[in-house]
Amino acid sequence: MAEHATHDQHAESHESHSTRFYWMIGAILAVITAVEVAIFLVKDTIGHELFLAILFILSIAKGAGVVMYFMHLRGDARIFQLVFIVPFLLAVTLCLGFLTIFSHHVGIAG
Amino acid sequence: MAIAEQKLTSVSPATASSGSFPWRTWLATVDHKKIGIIYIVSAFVFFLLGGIEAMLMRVQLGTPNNTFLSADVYNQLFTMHATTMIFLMVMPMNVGIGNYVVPLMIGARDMAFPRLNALSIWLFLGGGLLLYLSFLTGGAPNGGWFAYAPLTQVQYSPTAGMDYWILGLGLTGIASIAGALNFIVTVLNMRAPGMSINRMPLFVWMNLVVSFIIIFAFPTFTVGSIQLLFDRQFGAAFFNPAQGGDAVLWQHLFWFFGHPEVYILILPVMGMISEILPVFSRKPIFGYSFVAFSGVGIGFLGFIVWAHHMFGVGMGPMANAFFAAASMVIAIPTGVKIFNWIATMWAGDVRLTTAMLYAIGFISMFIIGGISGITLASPPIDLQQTDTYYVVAHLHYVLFGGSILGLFAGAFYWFPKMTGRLLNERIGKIQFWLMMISFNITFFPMHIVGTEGMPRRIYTYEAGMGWDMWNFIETIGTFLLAFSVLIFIYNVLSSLRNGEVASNDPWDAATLEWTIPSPPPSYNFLHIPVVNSRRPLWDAKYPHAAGDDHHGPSSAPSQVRYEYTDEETEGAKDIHMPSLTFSPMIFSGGLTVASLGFIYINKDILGLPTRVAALGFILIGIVMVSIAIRGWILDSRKDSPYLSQHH
Amino acid sequence: MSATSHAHDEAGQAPLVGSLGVDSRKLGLWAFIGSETLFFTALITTHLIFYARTKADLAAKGMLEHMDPKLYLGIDLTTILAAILLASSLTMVLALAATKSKEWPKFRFWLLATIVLGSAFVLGQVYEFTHLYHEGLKLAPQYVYEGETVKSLFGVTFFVMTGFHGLHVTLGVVWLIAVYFKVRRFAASPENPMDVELVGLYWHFVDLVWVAIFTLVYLI
Amino acid sequence: MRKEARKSTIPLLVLVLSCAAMLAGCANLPATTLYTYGDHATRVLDLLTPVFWMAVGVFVIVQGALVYTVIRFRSKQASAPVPTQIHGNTKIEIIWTIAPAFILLVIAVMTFRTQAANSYQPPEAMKIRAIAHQWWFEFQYDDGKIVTASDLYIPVGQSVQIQLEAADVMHNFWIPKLAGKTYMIPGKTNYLAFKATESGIFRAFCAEFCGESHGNMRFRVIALDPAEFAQWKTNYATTPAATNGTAQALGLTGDAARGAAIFADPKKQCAACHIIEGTTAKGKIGPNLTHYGNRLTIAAGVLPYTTDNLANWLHDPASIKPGNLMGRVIKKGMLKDQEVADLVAYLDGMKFAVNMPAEK
Repeated sequence: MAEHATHDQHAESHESHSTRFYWMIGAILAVITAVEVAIFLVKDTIGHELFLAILFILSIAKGAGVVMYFMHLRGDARIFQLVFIVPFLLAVTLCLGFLTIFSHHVGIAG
Repeated sequence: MAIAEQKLTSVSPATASSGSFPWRTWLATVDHKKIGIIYIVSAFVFFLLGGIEAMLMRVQLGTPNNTFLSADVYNQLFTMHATTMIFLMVMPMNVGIGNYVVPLMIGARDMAFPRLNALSIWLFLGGGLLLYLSFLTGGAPNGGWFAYAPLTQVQYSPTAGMDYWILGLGLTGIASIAGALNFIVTVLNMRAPGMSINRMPLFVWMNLVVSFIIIFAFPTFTVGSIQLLFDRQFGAAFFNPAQGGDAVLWQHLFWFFGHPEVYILILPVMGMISEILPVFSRKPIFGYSFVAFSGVGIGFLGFIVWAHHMFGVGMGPMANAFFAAASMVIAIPTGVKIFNWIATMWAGDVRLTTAMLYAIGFISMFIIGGISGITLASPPIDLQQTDTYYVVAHLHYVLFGGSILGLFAGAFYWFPKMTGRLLNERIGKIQFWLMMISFNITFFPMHIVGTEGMPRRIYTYEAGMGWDMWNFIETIGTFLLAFSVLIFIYNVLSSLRNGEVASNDPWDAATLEWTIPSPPPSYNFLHIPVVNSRRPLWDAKYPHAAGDDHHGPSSAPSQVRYEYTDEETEGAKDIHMPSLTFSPMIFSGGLTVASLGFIYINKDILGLPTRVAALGFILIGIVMVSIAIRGWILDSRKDSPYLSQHH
Repeated sequence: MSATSHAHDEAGQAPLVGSLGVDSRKLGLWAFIGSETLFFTALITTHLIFYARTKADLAAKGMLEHMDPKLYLGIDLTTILAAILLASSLTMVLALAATKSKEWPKFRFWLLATIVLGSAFVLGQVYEFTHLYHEGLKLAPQYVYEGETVKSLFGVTFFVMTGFHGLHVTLGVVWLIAVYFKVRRFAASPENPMDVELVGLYWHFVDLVWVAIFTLVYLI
Repeated sequence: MRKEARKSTIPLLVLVLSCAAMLAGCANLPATTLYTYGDHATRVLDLLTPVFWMAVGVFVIVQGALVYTVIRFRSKQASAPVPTQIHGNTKIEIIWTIAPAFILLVIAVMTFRTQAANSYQPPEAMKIRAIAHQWWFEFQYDDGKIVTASDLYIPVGQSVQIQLEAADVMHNFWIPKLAGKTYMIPGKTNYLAFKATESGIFRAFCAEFCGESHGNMRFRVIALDPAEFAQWKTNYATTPAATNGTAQALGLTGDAARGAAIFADPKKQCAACHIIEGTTAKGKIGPNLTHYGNRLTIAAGVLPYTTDNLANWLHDPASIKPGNLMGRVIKKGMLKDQEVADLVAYLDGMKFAVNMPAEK
């Protein structure tokens, strides 16, 4: 049991943040959203590629903020990270795989 | 030992016949063992139904231009045969045995979420009943278990069959996901002290891997079938090319689930084999971590090979090459497993019990199925062999020769633990040989007729193609196969009554489930064992033979006991187990009734009355679900240590 | 939904902490969230595939400029919805922080705020759906934009995807309400922080899905 | 001892029997994939052959090891001592991980070479459009100038590129002796290129489950010498002359001229679904019946072409091909025996001579 107990403490004790910290994260996420909308409004002037690049980076940052701080995945037990990150990678595989397969091509069976 | 027998007389269904059958303790049970047995028995009933469907099909195909079955009935039968065998037989049979055995193997008193476990079994049964209800209400699903679009669109499949299929599998799908979540949490979080991840029995390992595969693979199928349901019920046209949909998208969504599903069917059985071979070779498994990690590897690779079922759809040579290469790579971990199994028997003291024979039969047949799979991974060869009887042969060597022979091995191995009596070995061996021979008579010729150009899923064929003799032989084989199943049923029924009484550990086994009485008491372990090695029971029995086990950080023997004093067993009544509840059953009943209503909500059969009735069914279902949720909350309060006191 | 009982438990012990040193329900919920990730990915991917096709079709006909179905989705309402959901994530995490420090009035305030924001999101989506329906975007393989009919699955994929998200939000609100009442009734229960944490995890996940939909469906 | 000997003969027996079975499978049957007359299928067979022998090798080694292990280490007595507890051997694990990888690498390289050759679409190939319907195949040459069904005529020695489409559900185009399968998918166009190397008549199927009469969806491929093929095309493009001969069907003598009138009669509905060039029949639902007398089969490969079979088909299409569209219109008894005979005479009369090669 002893071996487990030490494990336990490490796993259960994710840092408790102060409410100020959460307000800060919330503010950052709000700013990101505002920037997203802002670049959406000027997307014609900055070019499509740049727009997409910025948008993806911002959304990933926003999603990461929610997962890491609101869902406390950062600093939480490793198993939770594993159980979330593995399907997330599979989801990325699914999305990119499907989009690649369904992009334009000639139908020839190999 | 005395206690074990005493338990037997009080629990065994064979001797409990003196009263009426205790329905309540079964229908409201949250005990993983009872739930496991309900799974096993219902899966076996579905096995018989699926077998009858197979025999009808084989009679039809026994001779050319046969008119025994109509084309439509044949199509319904092959759809339901595959759906039954995959979703209602092999999967739930795996889950059932896992449900019974996994908590015992890890030294737990139940699954992590007993009520959720009960919900799973009743949802599975609800889904199965819904699927079979379709035979009575105007036609079973007839679009194949793969349900390729646009044949399953409502204009090409106007009966309600495919709606039954979608919703029936939807219910079993929820059951599977709930069950898999339960297994994941149980295996990760309910292990006895000292049973670290690398000491878990391989059967537990494979159940863990499979549970992850289930929760990651089922969602795409759920999405696909929801979209198909929207197509059929609300004219959405996801998969209807005539209106801008895409028929190939269904295939991708389906096979992104469908290929991992193949591993969902086979990996738990590989886990069983990995338990049985060492016990009857009286050796540890050879290369434990290689066997475990090859299972993990197969699980991962299973997610990037889905399109090898679709080489012919014209994805282009590059995509085909990628999926071909990935598929071939899977052969490597599969091979690793086979070699390790053979090495486990090497230099062992191989005892050919019936369970062991089945395990060896599994390896032997799985080798054939694995090798025939290699040609299917090569796109050019696949384009000649796919959709022919060659594939039918391949998949049956993997699913019958693999999964089902392995399940028989598991049945003979764990039957004494579950019932307290051993199955008859002599009858078992006769049955084994009959099954092996008739299996090969049935399915081996399919390789040949497939190579000779016989397409799959045809309800009849013309004479003179050179297929007649083989098909006739296959049909005879099917009857022999059915006979061997009958022998098994006889064996089970007679052994339940008169079989040799099983001790705690009839096989001289190694894992924790054999330390407790057969069948185990409701709380399983009087004292939760402390585990110090991979084979806690073996090491307790053979301390001198455990010396070269380098896998325990501590040299202290595991604390497992299999005899208790009377006072200790008296103390068992203080062990708190969750109480009986009907809520899961009512919940799943509600969902089943609502699904039945949903099938007919947009169907133009008999006009308005049907729709009103359908709406009524949905409302009744919702009411039932609400009642169940309320009951569920109250039940969970009763079992909560705090809430039960501060009510 | 999952059963709260645990066969290992004996009264007085920290509930549900097992061999991995984590709470069983939390582990189960994370695994469920993993599963749901793939569920929404499949829905979003379907939408992206068909939208790309619609765009290609329209571009080939030279109609992309004035018939792009994206023109239905003004981003003003969506931005408000995204902000609402984001704010509800913040109030949720504040509610959880309040349970940990046992500040029950604060907790009640923030949880109620979450419930209100969640309900506002659902209502906003109902408004959006009816609005789009009247504009000509329906659950049908075609849409009518300014009197012209276009064959496209945009409406179908959009409504099914956002509809299932909305369903998840709705269930989340129900769960939040249930937790609110449970905590109010059994204020001293040691299970409360975990009950709140669980519904919080689910709630943040639903927000996370909206982060993805907001970018991939509305903005791009 | 004797018991053991018997046990060990069982696998041997199985091996011998399966070899015998394999040999039996090697006969040149109508649809076998092991006798090929097209470059596409031949390349597949050339790939399959070495892969098959490798598979046999692996099978013999692994199955042999299994059987040998079981026999050699069978428990000889009930109280045998506990065997040495071996937990594994990393070196061996690495060997048996890498050894199969090499075999697979060889198979993969061969696979990709064949794949590259088989997916190549020669630009000079003759283009034929194939459209699958529930449950028959339509073939179009020269941008739809020539339309036929159920019989695919191709020239020998010249690459043909089939443009594969489907009108309703998914189908799968398969000529075992000429080329591997390719799906025919509604809303998507696939291409398959192959070359027949010998003249002959070849069996072909729809290989994807496509509904009730999937089992009845077949066709024939007729590979003709190029000159013969050119002649066939010219003849086919010629509008059939009005026929006025007679034909025997089910004991009755039919009159072609009367048959033509019945076919054109709107009340009989033939012309609503079928096209016959040079007549008023312009229906587009069913197969094009121009030069019907040249067909090799009736109802997409279900019955061999004879006047009696044709008469049976016209009497009751639903009983011969369940679910088919014509059966929903033409019910048993709707056409009188004499009308059927007349139709047979009319349809059978529209034919021209083709120097048919042997069935292969």
